[in-house]
This record gives sequence, C-alpha cells and structure tokens, in this order.
Amino acid sequence: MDDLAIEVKDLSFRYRQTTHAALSHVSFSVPKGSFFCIIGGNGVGKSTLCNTFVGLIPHYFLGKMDGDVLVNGQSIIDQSIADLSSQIGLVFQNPFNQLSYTASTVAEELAYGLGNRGVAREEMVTKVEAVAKLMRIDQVFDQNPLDLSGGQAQRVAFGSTFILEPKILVLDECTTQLDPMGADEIFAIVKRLNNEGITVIMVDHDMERVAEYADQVLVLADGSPVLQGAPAEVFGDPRLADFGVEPPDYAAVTQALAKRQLIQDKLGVTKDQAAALVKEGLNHAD
Amino acid sequence: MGSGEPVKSPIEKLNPLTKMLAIFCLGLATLIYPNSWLGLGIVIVLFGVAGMAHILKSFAKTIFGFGIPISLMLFFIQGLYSPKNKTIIADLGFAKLGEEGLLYAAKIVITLLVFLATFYIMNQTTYAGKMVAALTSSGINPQVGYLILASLNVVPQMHRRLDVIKEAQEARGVETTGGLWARLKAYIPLMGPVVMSSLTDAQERGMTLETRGFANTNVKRTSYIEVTTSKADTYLRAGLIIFLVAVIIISILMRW
Amino acid sequence: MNFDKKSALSRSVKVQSATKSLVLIPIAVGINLIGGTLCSTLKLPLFLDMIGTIVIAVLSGPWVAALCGLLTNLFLALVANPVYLPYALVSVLCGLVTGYLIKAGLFRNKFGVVVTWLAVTLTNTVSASLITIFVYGGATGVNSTSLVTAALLATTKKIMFSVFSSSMVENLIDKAIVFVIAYLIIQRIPKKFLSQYSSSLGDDD
Amino acid sequence: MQIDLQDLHFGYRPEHEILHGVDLTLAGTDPIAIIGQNGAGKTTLVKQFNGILTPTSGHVLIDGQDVTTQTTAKWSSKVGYVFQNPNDQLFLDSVRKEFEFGPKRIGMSSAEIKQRVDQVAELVELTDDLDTHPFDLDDTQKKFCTIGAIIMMNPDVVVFDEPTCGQDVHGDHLLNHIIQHLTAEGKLCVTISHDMKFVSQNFKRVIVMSQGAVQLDGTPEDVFSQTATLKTCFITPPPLTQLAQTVGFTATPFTTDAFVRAFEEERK
Repeated sequence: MDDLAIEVKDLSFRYRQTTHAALSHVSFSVPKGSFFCIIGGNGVGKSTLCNTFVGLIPHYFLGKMDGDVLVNGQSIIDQSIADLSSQIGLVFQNPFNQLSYTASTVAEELAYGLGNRGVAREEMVTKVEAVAKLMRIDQVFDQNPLDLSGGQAQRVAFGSTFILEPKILVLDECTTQLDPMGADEIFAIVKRLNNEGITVIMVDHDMERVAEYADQVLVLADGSPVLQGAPAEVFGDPRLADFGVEPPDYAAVTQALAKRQLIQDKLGVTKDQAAALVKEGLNHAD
Repeated sequence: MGSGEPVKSPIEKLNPLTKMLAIFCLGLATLIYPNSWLGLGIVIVLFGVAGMAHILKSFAKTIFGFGIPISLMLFFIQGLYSPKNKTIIADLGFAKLGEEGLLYAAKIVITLLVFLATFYIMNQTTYAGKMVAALTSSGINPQVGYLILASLNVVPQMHRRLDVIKEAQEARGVETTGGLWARLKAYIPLMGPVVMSSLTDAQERGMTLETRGFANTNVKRTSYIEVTTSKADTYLRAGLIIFLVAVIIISILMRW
Repeated sequence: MNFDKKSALSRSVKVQSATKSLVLIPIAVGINLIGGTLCSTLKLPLFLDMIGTIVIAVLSGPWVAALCGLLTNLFLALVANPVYLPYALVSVLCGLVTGYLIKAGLFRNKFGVVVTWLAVTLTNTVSASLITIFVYGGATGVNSTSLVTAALLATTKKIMFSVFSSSMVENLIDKAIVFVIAYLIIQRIPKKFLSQYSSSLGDDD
Repeated sequence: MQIDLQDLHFGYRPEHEILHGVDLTLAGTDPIAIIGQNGAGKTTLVKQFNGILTPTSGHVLIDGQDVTTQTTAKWSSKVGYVFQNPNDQLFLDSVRKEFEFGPKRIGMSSAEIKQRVDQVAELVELTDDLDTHPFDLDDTQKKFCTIGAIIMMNPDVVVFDEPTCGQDVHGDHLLNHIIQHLTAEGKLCVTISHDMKFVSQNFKRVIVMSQGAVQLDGTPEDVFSQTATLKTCFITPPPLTQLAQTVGFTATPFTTDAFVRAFEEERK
C-alpha cells in the first residue's frame, strides 16, 4: 500500500442536475514515482477524474459521489482541498483562470499559496526566486501576470503549483494553449521533476508525447477505464480505435512496416524506438 | 539612476494604515471645525505633501478640476437659493445672494477638498496590494482582501476581453457604429459573451483559489509584500490623533 | 464510519461553496463597470452600470448584491474619482432592493421586472439625491445632471425638488434599459452553470 | 475570391511594429495553413483579412476592393472568421439561435436560413443539439457550434484560428471533413494551427510565419523539408517527417502509407 500515490476505489460521480454519470465504477492505482497518462476522447471524464484527485470533487463541485480515492493512503473525503494541496497539485488548461487575481506581480502570484499557509516572508522570497528560475519566468518577475502571454502565464500557473511542493502533480491538458516548442520546454521540466521522484499524472491528446513520457497509460471511455498498461501494450491493442484513440504515428508506421515484413515485428511507440527499428530494417535489407 | 530600486518618496514608504488614519483625522477635523479656515490650511499643507510625494502636478489638476466647478455650482445653488439665507449681500435681480448660503457652500467645498486631497494622495502613493497586506496583517478577513484586489485586477482583464469580443462579433456581422438604435442593438451581443464567459471562468478561478489553500481557516496569512511600521509612522499617528482631539476641544470652546 | 464520512462530506460541501460564490463577486463588479465602459465604446448616452449587481442578486441574494454595489463604487473611487465614494450607499441600497424583490419572486415574469425597475429607480433617485444635497450641497460639479438641477432651481427655486427631478428622469430611462438587458442575459445563463449554485434555483439530488 | 496583401505593415502602437511588410496572395480553393510560434504574428495577420485590424501601411484588397472601404460587419458575408475561443462569440441560449444570428445580420432570407440551419448542423454534427444551450455543450462541440455559426453566413473565405486546439481524434476528423466539404463548395479555408500532423495531412499550401514576416510558403512537402529554416522559426515537423529525417530518408512523408513507400524507395 505504501508505494501507491493514488488509489481509486470503485469511484462514480454524477454532477448535480445531470442524468449521465461522468464517472462510473472506476478503479485503478498509480504507483509512487510513476509517469501516469490518462487518455480518451473528449467528454469521457478525464477532467472529472483529475478534479477528484485534488479533492475538488467532492468538496467543490456539487454532485453525487460514490466510492473513494486515496491520496498517499488517505481518503480525499476526510481532507480539505487546502490540506490535499500540500500533497497533490493540479495544473489545467486555461492559464488566466489559474491566477489568483490578487497579485500585481509574478512574484506575488507565485507566493500566494504560501501566504495562505502562513509561510514566513524570508522563506517565501527564497522559494519564489527558486521557482521563478526553474520555470524561467525570472525576467518577468515584476510584471503583472495578467499582462503576460498565454505561454508565460501558464508557466506562472505551473510555478504557483510547484511552489507548494506537492509530491504528486496532475496535469490536465495543461499545454493545449502553448505552441509545440513551449510545451516541449514545460515537459522537459516535468520529466526532470519526475526523475527526482515526483509522481506525474497527465491528461493529453498528443499521443506521441504520451508515448514519449508515460510508463503507464489508462484509456477511459464513457466514464470507465477500458484499457491499462505500458504504452507499448496499450498502443498495440487493436481495440484502441473503438475507444476514440489513435496510437502515435510511430506505432502505426512500425506496425505497417512489420506487417509487410520490412522490419522486425516489434512496436516502436516513440521516435527513438521507431528510428532504431527502421534503421535496422534498412540495414537488414542491404 | 537606472539600476536598483526606484527612489521612493517618504510618503510612499509610510504604512498604508497611517495614511488611512490621516484621511479620517484630517477629514473629520475639517468637518467639526466651525468655519472653513482650518480646512483651507490643511489643503495648503497637503499641496506640500503632494510635492514631497512627487505628484504635485496631477494633484493640483485633480483639486482644481474638482474644486472650481463644484464651487461655482454650490455658490450658485446655495448662495442664491439656500433657505438659510438671511443676510443679503447682493441683489442680482432674478435672485438674491445670501451670506449664510455662501458660507455653507464654502464649508462643504473645503470639507470635500480635504477628503478628496487626502484620499488622492493615499491612492497615488499606495500600492493596492500593500494596503490589503497591511489590512490583512491588522486582522481583517482575507476574503475581504481578496474581494478588493480581485475587483481591481479583474476589470482591466475584462476590458481586454471586451475588445476581443467586439472583434469577434463584428466578424459575425454585428455593426458597432451607425445610428443610435444600431449601437444599442449591439449591446447584448457584446455584453452577453462577457457575462457568460466570466461566469463560467469564475468556477475555474474558484478551483484555483481552493487548490492554493484559500479556504485555510486555522492559519494567520502572510504576504510577499513587506509592510513595516516605522518610527515616522508611530509619530505621525500620534500627531494625527492629538490634532483631532485638539480640534474637537477647540471647536466645542468656539461654539460655546 | 460510513455515517461519519457522509456528514463530514456535507459539511465540507457547504464550506467550499462559499469560495465558489465569492469569486462571482469581483466578476459582478467587473460586469457593472464593463457595462458602463461599453456604453462609452458604443457612444450610448447611458450608464447601464448595474447589470452585474442584478445578475448576482439572482445568483447569490440581496446582501451579496449589496456588497457588489459597494465594491463597484469603491473601485470607481480608487481608479476614477473619489467623488463616487459616498454614492456607494446608493449602490448598496439598490442591490438590497433588487435582491429582496428578486427573492420575493418578482423576476419570474415581465410584470415583476417592471415593479423591480420602478422600485430601484425610486430608491436610486431618493438616495442619490439625498447624498447630492447633504454631502455635496446640491451638485457634484459641472455635468449635465448638475446643469439640469441648476436650470430647474432657477425656475422653481426649490433645491430638493430640483435635485430630485433631474435625477429621476435620467434614472427612469437608464434603469429601464438596464433591467431589460439584465433580464435577457439572466434568461440565457446556462443550466450547467446554475446547477453548481444555490439550491433555490433547482431541486437537489 | 482573392485576397491580396501588398507590403502590409501593422503595429498596435507605431513604435512597436508586429507585421513587417507582408506580401501574399490568397486565391483559389486549395486550403491554406498558417503556422508559426506563438507571437509570430499569425492572428494579427489573419485579422487583416476582414478589416478587424487595418494596416498601418500597405494594402489589403478583397477581390480588388480595399478592405478599409467598408466595415468588418459588412465584410462578414464574404470573409468568415472563427475565433480561437468560442466563448468570445457565443451568447444566445440555443445552437439554433446562434446559427441564425449572423445570417440575419447580413440580411439572408429566412427561407435560406432555415434550409442552411439543417445542412450546417449536419455538417458540424450538432443536429441533435440545435435546441441545446451552447454553454451546456462540451468544449469541442462549442467550438463546432462557433464554426457552424460562421459557415451559416455562407462566406467565400473561412478563417479558422487554431481550431485543432484541444480536439480529440474525432474532432480532428470532423474538422478535416468540414474543410473538405467547404473546399468542394468552392470556398477557401485558411487555418492557423499548431498541430503539424493536421496541417501536413489536410492542406495544400503552408505558410510559415516568424517575427512578423512570411518565412516559407509552399506545399507541405516543400515547407517541411526545409529543416534549417524551420528550426529558426521554432517549428518541429510532423512526427513521421521527423522520423524520416532522423533515419535519413530523402522523401518527406506525412502519412503511414507515404512512409512505407519511402522506406521501400530507400531500400532499393
């Protein structure tokens, strides 16, 4: 039990005044230190699930919840969202909705969560500077976060979450508003944190990215988990298309090449894996 | 110049609570004092304070911009038509100019000017975040602080949003120029998206506050903004209170 | 065990909803102010600066609407002109009147909207005029309302009456349009959003 | 239908120019994609196409007529613009009303509106949601509602600002279908996108913007083979192109089939 960051136990949720359950009978667990990806079409309950991890369900959104979610072994029902925030942090899509609206500078914005915890000012200053450097927003330190571009504002949102030092990070389509380069930079930082032991739970539509980073993938369809496993297993599953998910191009291409016996029959889900298989196939032919 | 912190005026360095106390004490003193001379004196002194705060030009513009037209209006309204008028100074034909009304008008104008001037100086020299930090550390509810700061921050952002919405609706055939009726008809297509999207955004903003511990109840909040109470603050606060008490005593004696 | 969890849950839901409603207040303040800005953008000779107050009165009740009015004037005083500060009382009263009339169910049909409109116009006129007279001695400076006041005063020679009538005419038209717009907007607030707020707007599970 | 940009310069403030002399001709029906890093000037550029923004110098001509001669609202019947954020355009309480709103503004007959509502609803897959409140739709459907509302006005050119943002597989397919449908009807689709996979597979012409100027303009094959220039514009080619470049193929494939063909070609 000790090695689980999150344990979802027969979780169901229906938003108030809706007839359709957003989540129904979801059970799975996320090991500590893993990079866990949740994928599926739009409206299958991915965001609802993310909101449960941080306690926004059941403590913020109205609706009917059954089952339970344990974060580091403790039920979210017994803890407030504020208590949970020291263990788990959420970053979502729209950067300007992730600002506190109480800060006139990036520095104040980063410090906001610490202030709510009553952290002493000296400690705050040190942490703010460190996070600003990590997120590379130290050049805009004194600017109003509301005047920043979407990309920079999203970095501030990330920083404001990291600064609370959560051991688990939930990323709900958090780079949708960024350009591909900007997103890559963010993920490089996320990967670094993951290597340092932070558990990452990510929802994303970019399957190449999911394959690149994930060590576990969960496919959600209509509020329930339908597939789970390592990227190579999940993306090789023939049922994937039925669940509204397309495998990464690399997987599709290595599959097609293998089918024609041009390369060895293995699935390459990342660019490096696929490149190795293709190179080997070419050499083999010589 | 150039590098380092910008030079701050002594007024800017004061604790915001001291400045709030100044508005209260000086304004109340002017109101209580039986005639306009004390207020006039305070306004003159405040010009000096504005000079110290390097805002003299805009200060003068605000004071005269408000003071002159309101004086004209009030001398007209009260001087000619106040029911208190007994001593007639001049007869203008269509109405009579009365001394009591003029004095009453002068008192109102000067009291308003003292409030306006102190408020203006505080507002121009105090960063809103610092004011709220000072208020929070002196014990007001953090929710109140949030409401003040969020109201100040949300408005410019909604302005920007409105500009985008205007473009977006023009691209759908909404005319924002032309006759009065056409412009009035454009109001809902422009205002509708502002209201709807702001309301839906509010839900996500609430999520952010929650996940950053806004609802924490058992902790004394701290702030990144440093608020100090210097010796100058202490002396000034004592001075202001003594001044107010003195004015109250003198006023009672004068009326007696 | 199970029972304990349930009661803990219902308690926390209540506490957290406070934040959900709280974040609406600055937005309602923003809507009030943007409503005014839009008038100048479209060059409309109106104020229309009460839409947010009415919307939040529907969502969160009279006292929150009053608070929204107070904050709107505080904002104007801080950013535009301190002259607006005393009129915060007017905004507070209008928020309360709107809120209580809506609470009494008057906003459900067009007739009720008309009643609310007249009540708010009256509240606004009376309280604003009293402030103009007792705080500002009759006028807040040279603007159209003050000039109308002066003209009326020259013909009728009654301060109280002059201030009242100049404010009344302006208010009747402005508030009529505000209520029509707010009514139209409120009709269009989506169910998905409303379902996360006060139970009076829909039955609970 | 033809849009000509002639030496177009633009800046919100005179001292801060965003577009530095763009010359472009958009014509025909082949869908055009505009790509580039955030802040490259893509949105600023397409906002010139219907006079939302007007050049500080240079000209924009729509079928030879200068864009400044009439208001954006008037141009809306010729150039449709789907904004990035659906929340900026939607405000009515049903999808049907949103669909009817624009056409009414430009004076389309009610018979035509009625007929188009059904066609367009089917195209954007909202037939069953015509009476739903747009804000009760999910984010993807909301986007298609905005797209439908613009298509309803039957413009000759449709500009999409990042329609792929946040779309799932089904959304991408539907978008592709809509663009093909409009192209078949003789319309010109111009799309800003960050999704290189989507761009390479659905567009015949790709324009690369960087620092307020057009850096590359050509077929996807031309554009995505210029690795050096792309790098300076901070653009990474679509996944399969990257793979082909990594293993040293001469071809620039975008699809699985193309890659397999390229592989067989290389093996010879």
